[in-house]
Amino acid sequence: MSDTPLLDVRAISKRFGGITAIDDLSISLFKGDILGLVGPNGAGKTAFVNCVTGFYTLSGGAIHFDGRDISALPLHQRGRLGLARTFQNIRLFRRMTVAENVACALRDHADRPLRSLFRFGGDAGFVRAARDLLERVRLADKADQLAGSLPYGEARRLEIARALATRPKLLLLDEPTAGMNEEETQELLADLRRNADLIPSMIVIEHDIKFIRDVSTRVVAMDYGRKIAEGSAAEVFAHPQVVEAYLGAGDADV
Amino acid sequence: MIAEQIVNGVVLGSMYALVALGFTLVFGVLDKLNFALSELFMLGGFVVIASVGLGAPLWLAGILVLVVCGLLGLVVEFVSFRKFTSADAQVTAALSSLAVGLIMIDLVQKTWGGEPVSVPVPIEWRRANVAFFGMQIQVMKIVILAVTLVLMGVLHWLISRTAMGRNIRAVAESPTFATLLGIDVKRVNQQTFFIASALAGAGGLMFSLRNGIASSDIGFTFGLKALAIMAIGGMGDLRGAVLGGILVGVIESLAIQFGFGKLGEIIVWALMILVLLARPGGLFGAAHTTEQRA
Amino acid sequence: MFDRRQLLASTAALAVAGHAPLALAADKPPIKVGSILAMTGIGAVYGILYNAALKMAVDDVNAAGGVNGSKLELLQEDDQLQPSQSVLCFRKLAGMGAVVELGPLTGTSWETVAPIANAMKMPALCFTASKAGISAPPYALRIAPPDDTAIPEGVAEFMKLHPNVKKIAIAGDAQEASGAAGMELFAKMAKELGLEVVATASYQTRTSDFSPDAIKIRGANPDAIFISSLGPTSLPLVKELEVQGFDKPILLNSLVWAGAGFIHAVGTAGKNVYTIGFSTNDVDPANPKYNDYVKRFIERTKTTTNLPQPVNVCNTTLPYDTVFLVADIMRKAGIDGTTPADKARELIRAGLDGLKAYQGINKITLRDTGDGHIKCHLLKANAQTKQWEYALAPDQRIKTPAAFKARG
Amino acid sequence: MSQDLLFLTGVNILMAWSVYIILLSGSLSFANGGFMALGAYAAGVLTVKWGMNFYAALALAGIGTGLVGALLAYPALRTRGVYLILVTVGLSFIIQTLIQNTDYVGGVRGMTGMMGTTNWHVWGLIAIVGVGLFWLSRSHLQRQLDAVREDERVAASLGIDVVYLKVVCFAVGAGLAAIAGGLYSHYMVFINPDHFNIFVSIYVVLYVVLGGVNNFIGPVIGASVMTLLPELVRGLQSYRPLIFGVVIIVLLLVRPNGLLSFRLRTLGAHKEGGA
Repeated sequence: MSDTPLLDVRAISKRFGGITAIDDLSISLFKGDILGLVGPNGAGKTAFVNCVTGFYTLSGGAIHFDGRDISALPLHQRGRLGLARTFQNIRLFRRMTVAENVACALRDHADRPLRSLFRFGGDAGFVRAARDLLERVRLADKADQLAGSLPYGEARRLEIARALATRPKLLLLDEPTAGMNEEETQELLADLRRNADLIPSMIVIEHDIKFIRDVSTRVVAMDYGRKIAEGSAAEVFAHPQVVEAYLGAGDADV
Repeated sequence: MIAEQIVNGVVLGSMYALVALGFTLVFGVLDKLNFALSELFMLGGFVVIASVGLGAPLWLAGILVLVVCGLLGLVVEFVSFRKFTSADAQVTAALSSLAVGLIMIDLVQKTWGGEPVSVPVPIEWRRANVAFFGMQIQVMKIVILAVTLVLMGVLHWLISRTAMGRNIRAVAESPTFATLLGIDVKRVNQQTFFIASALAGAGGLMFSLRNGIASSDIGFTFGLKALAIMAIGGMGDLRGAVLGGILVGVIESLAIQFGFGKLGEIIVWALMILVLLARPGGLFGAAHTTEQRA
Repeated sequence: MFDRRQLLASTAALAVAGHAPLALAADKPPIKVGSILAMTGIGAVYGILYNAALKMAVDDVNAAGGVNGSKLELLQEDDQLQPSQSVLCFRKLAGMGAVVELGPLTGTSWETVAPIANAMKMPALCFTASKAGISAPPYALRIAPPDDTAIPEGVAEFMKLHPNVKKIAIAGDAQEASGAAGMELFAKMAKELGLEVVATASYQTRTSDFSPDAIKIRGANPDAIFISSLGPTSLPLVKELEVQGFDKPILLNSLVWAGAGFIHAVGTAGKNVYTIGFSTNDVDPANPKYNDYVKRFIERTKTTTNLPQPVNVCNTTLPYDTVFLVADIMRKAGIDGTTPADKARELIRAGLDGLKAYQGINKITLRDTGDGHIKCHLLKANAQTKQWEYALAPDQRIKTPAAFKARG
Repeated sequence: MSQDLLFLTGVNILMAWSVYIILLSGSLSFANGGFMALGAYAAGVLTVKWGMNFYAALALAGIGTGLVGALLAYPALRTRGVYLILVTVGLSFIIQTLIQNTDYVGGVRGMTGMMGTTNWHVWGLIAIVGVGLFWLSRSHLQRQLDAVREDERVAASLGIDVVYLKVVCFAVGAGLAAIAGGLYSHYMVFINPDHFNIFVSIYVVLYVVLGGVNNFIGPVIGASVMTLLPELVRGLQSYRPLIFGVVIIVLLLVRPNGLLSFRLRTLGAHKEGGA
């Protein structure tokens, strides 16, 4: 069944002028995988997410998703194919309400936005779906607040709910626990577990090694835009190059 | 004839460049368009008329243009930009500065009437010609080019060599970062507005000295062209503003020589659109693609 | 209660008019006359100038007893030279009960308003626009002579003064209706006179740099230049030609002469400059009425406007004449302040319909097209006095009227 | 209020909405004066020269200009922010100059003979467009447009076809501006390219910014206030331009988000999804 990977990243590279952000990186991920992506700051982890989701165009290589070459697809088509993400620095639609943030991401009429003008039955379906998702991330009571007014932890949960509203096949979380204390991190972990039915596969970028150990089925370590280790969490964190990369970067998280 | 047109284009271009430099300085620092610069350009000529009318010699009038326009630039900064700091306020600030420009036009028209006014520069100065490889070139054009080059040199020195210039560059790079470095962003904004407005005024000064008249309606379209030139050269890029100005000046002059004068405004705007489509960051600017902001 | 300012104004007017009929019936309501001029913005100089003439005419009419016992009341609206505003003002004045409307200033505005005047059955008289072929009788008439008679008459005198001109250059504001139309007329004249057009330069109202045009023209080495553009737009070109050492005669179309800006700012570049027009500040021995007007108008503008002095009277005689013309028609038709506006408008239209000529300060002949004709002459700029003067002595001027079809 | 003032106010409201519709997808257009000119001329040519029915001509002018708008939008929308503003300013100039050099429609001389618009047409259209915009404001589409305006890259990553929405908005806005232009030309009888100079485009944007960009009532308020204001202060004679400028500056300072700055929510608090 699962001999074709859900995501197959084939020797991609990304350069900005003279700077190489990603260099000949190959990663594959199967349905059901939860991949932890670790590495020091500037290792190219976020660049990788940007390449996969279409925020960056590739300088080389190819990305296949769900059996299709998506290397040249624009952002929104990748979104429709089932890729969804969150951002390292949370990017909500701050002047829209919490409910609207989720509702705008809901699929509608096979993605023909103008059709929604001709729906005369009202918004009940959207309201129900949005409410359901907000309940899942414990934000239902804030549905009518402006998203910009949410505190950090709730904003993060809303961003995840918004990503889930697109019914993704693969969810990419870019440092979901950044800036959170231990308790909030645990809550987030619980949220993700509780909603596992909506998250078939996931890639998580994290500095919090404990978090990575807890969620991932597999871990990839990156440095200087390259993959330096891959395997189980235990294997990767014991890998000498990984240890060196972290120590070399002086990262306190290790 | 064609060589003469090219020389003229360079001189015209240098005046475009002065205003475009003003726009690009403000844009570099604030990411906003200061439409009032168009009218400060227009005011340049009238400040000369007013100061000579009050008995000032021409050299003093020239300095007064820089000072008065610079100070008015501070007023514009206070009225139209101080309060509108966020990125969303781009249009609000631009329209507000446009309204300040409308008021300037109206005040000039109230004072001098709507028609062109003679600028008191001796006709012998304006008429002096030199022959040069068969071309006939006015000394005034050479002077304008020289003064413009000096002003650009001073600007370059200010930006690249002085503490003020370092601060301006830092704020242009990132206001947040500049604040962290302890730079007084408000002060830098004021300095930028003063310099930009003085440059626009200087452009108007040159323009009125060369034409021998100042008119209240010349600023708007000239200023818009300078904006297009800024985009052609690359927004926030000083070198681009100068080269873009000269490029447009030469193209416009040659277009008239070859009988395309009827196209008028189309030339510069079509050029700008083509450049932006081919190179969204302008001819000389860094390629601002959407990716870096992703 | 008697308004003190009104009293002063009428006393002054009485003193000027020189006789004091006491039939000023304060009990009859005034007749409302509308005017649309640009009083703010770029056209304000013209608006203020013509408004002064209109007011002087209304004061004079009222001082002489008004019209059938009613005073004239001038309702003034500012259109800022914008055609849509002109229409707005036009209908607004109609709504305020004006029985006739004077203005607007430009051909573009006049062309916009003229059809509406007919649709609304509202007599309208324009006294400035120069573009040919845009009046719309019977309601919309133009008192001013348009370029299709003025330019041939002016060019004829120009050629008399400069018979050696063989090659000409034509320049003009090609993006403005009157300027473009004038350029075409100049080209037509050149063809008729067998002149060779060696260069054509089209610029725009807001052209930044006239050097390229001047270089091009100089390079073609013409014997003279004909320039057609609105008001002072040609000024930078004329100045640039001087700077480049071009020393040949320059003929401008009639639009330039009316404005204060050109003659006051032209400076030494004016020594080769001619334009086309029908009145100057010169004393005309044959026309004492004209001399009286010039003297009074210049005095009046000194105190009531901030126009640069000396004011050139130019065609301000036209708005003045227009008011008297309308007053005459109303007098004959028996209109006074009590006549319903609709009826008064119809009567004025009927009066205009029968009008073939009017002798005011100027002799105005009406043409089939609904345009006026006044014999135009070549004028020369005098940079020292900042006034336009006739280029040819009275006996040298060409008297034969241009080929046009008068009414009737 | 006079007929004409009512008419001009109405046309300005339609024009303000044409900018507002484009702004819904986050693009600011300074080309709407140009689109207005295209519509005014197209409708004029259709009725005067081709003898077409007024309504058909209006519709055709609107659709045609909408298509032109869509064609222009694809390249124009490659740029954004200030660059897009300048590109649309350029389009305005280019359209005006092209008309000036097109002899078929009279060039700089202008074109005349268009008749038939009444205030009923204008205000009827305002009613129709207003209902449409109200309907839109409660729709899923509005929500997606809001998302695009907030952060178009993120919106795209959620599967929203940003380019498509932007082009559609640009086309619809251009089409509405064209219909407003058609109404204008058939009311004014005579038009020339100068009726549609760059200031028209700039003032229309000003109406929207002053009125408020976040709801469809704002542009109505902005257009009405700015059209009526010069009339209200007519008594102040030559101080009108000064007052106009000062009012703009003060309004922007006091209400930087417009006179009506509220945003209509697409999911109301009163609905079951609320609490």
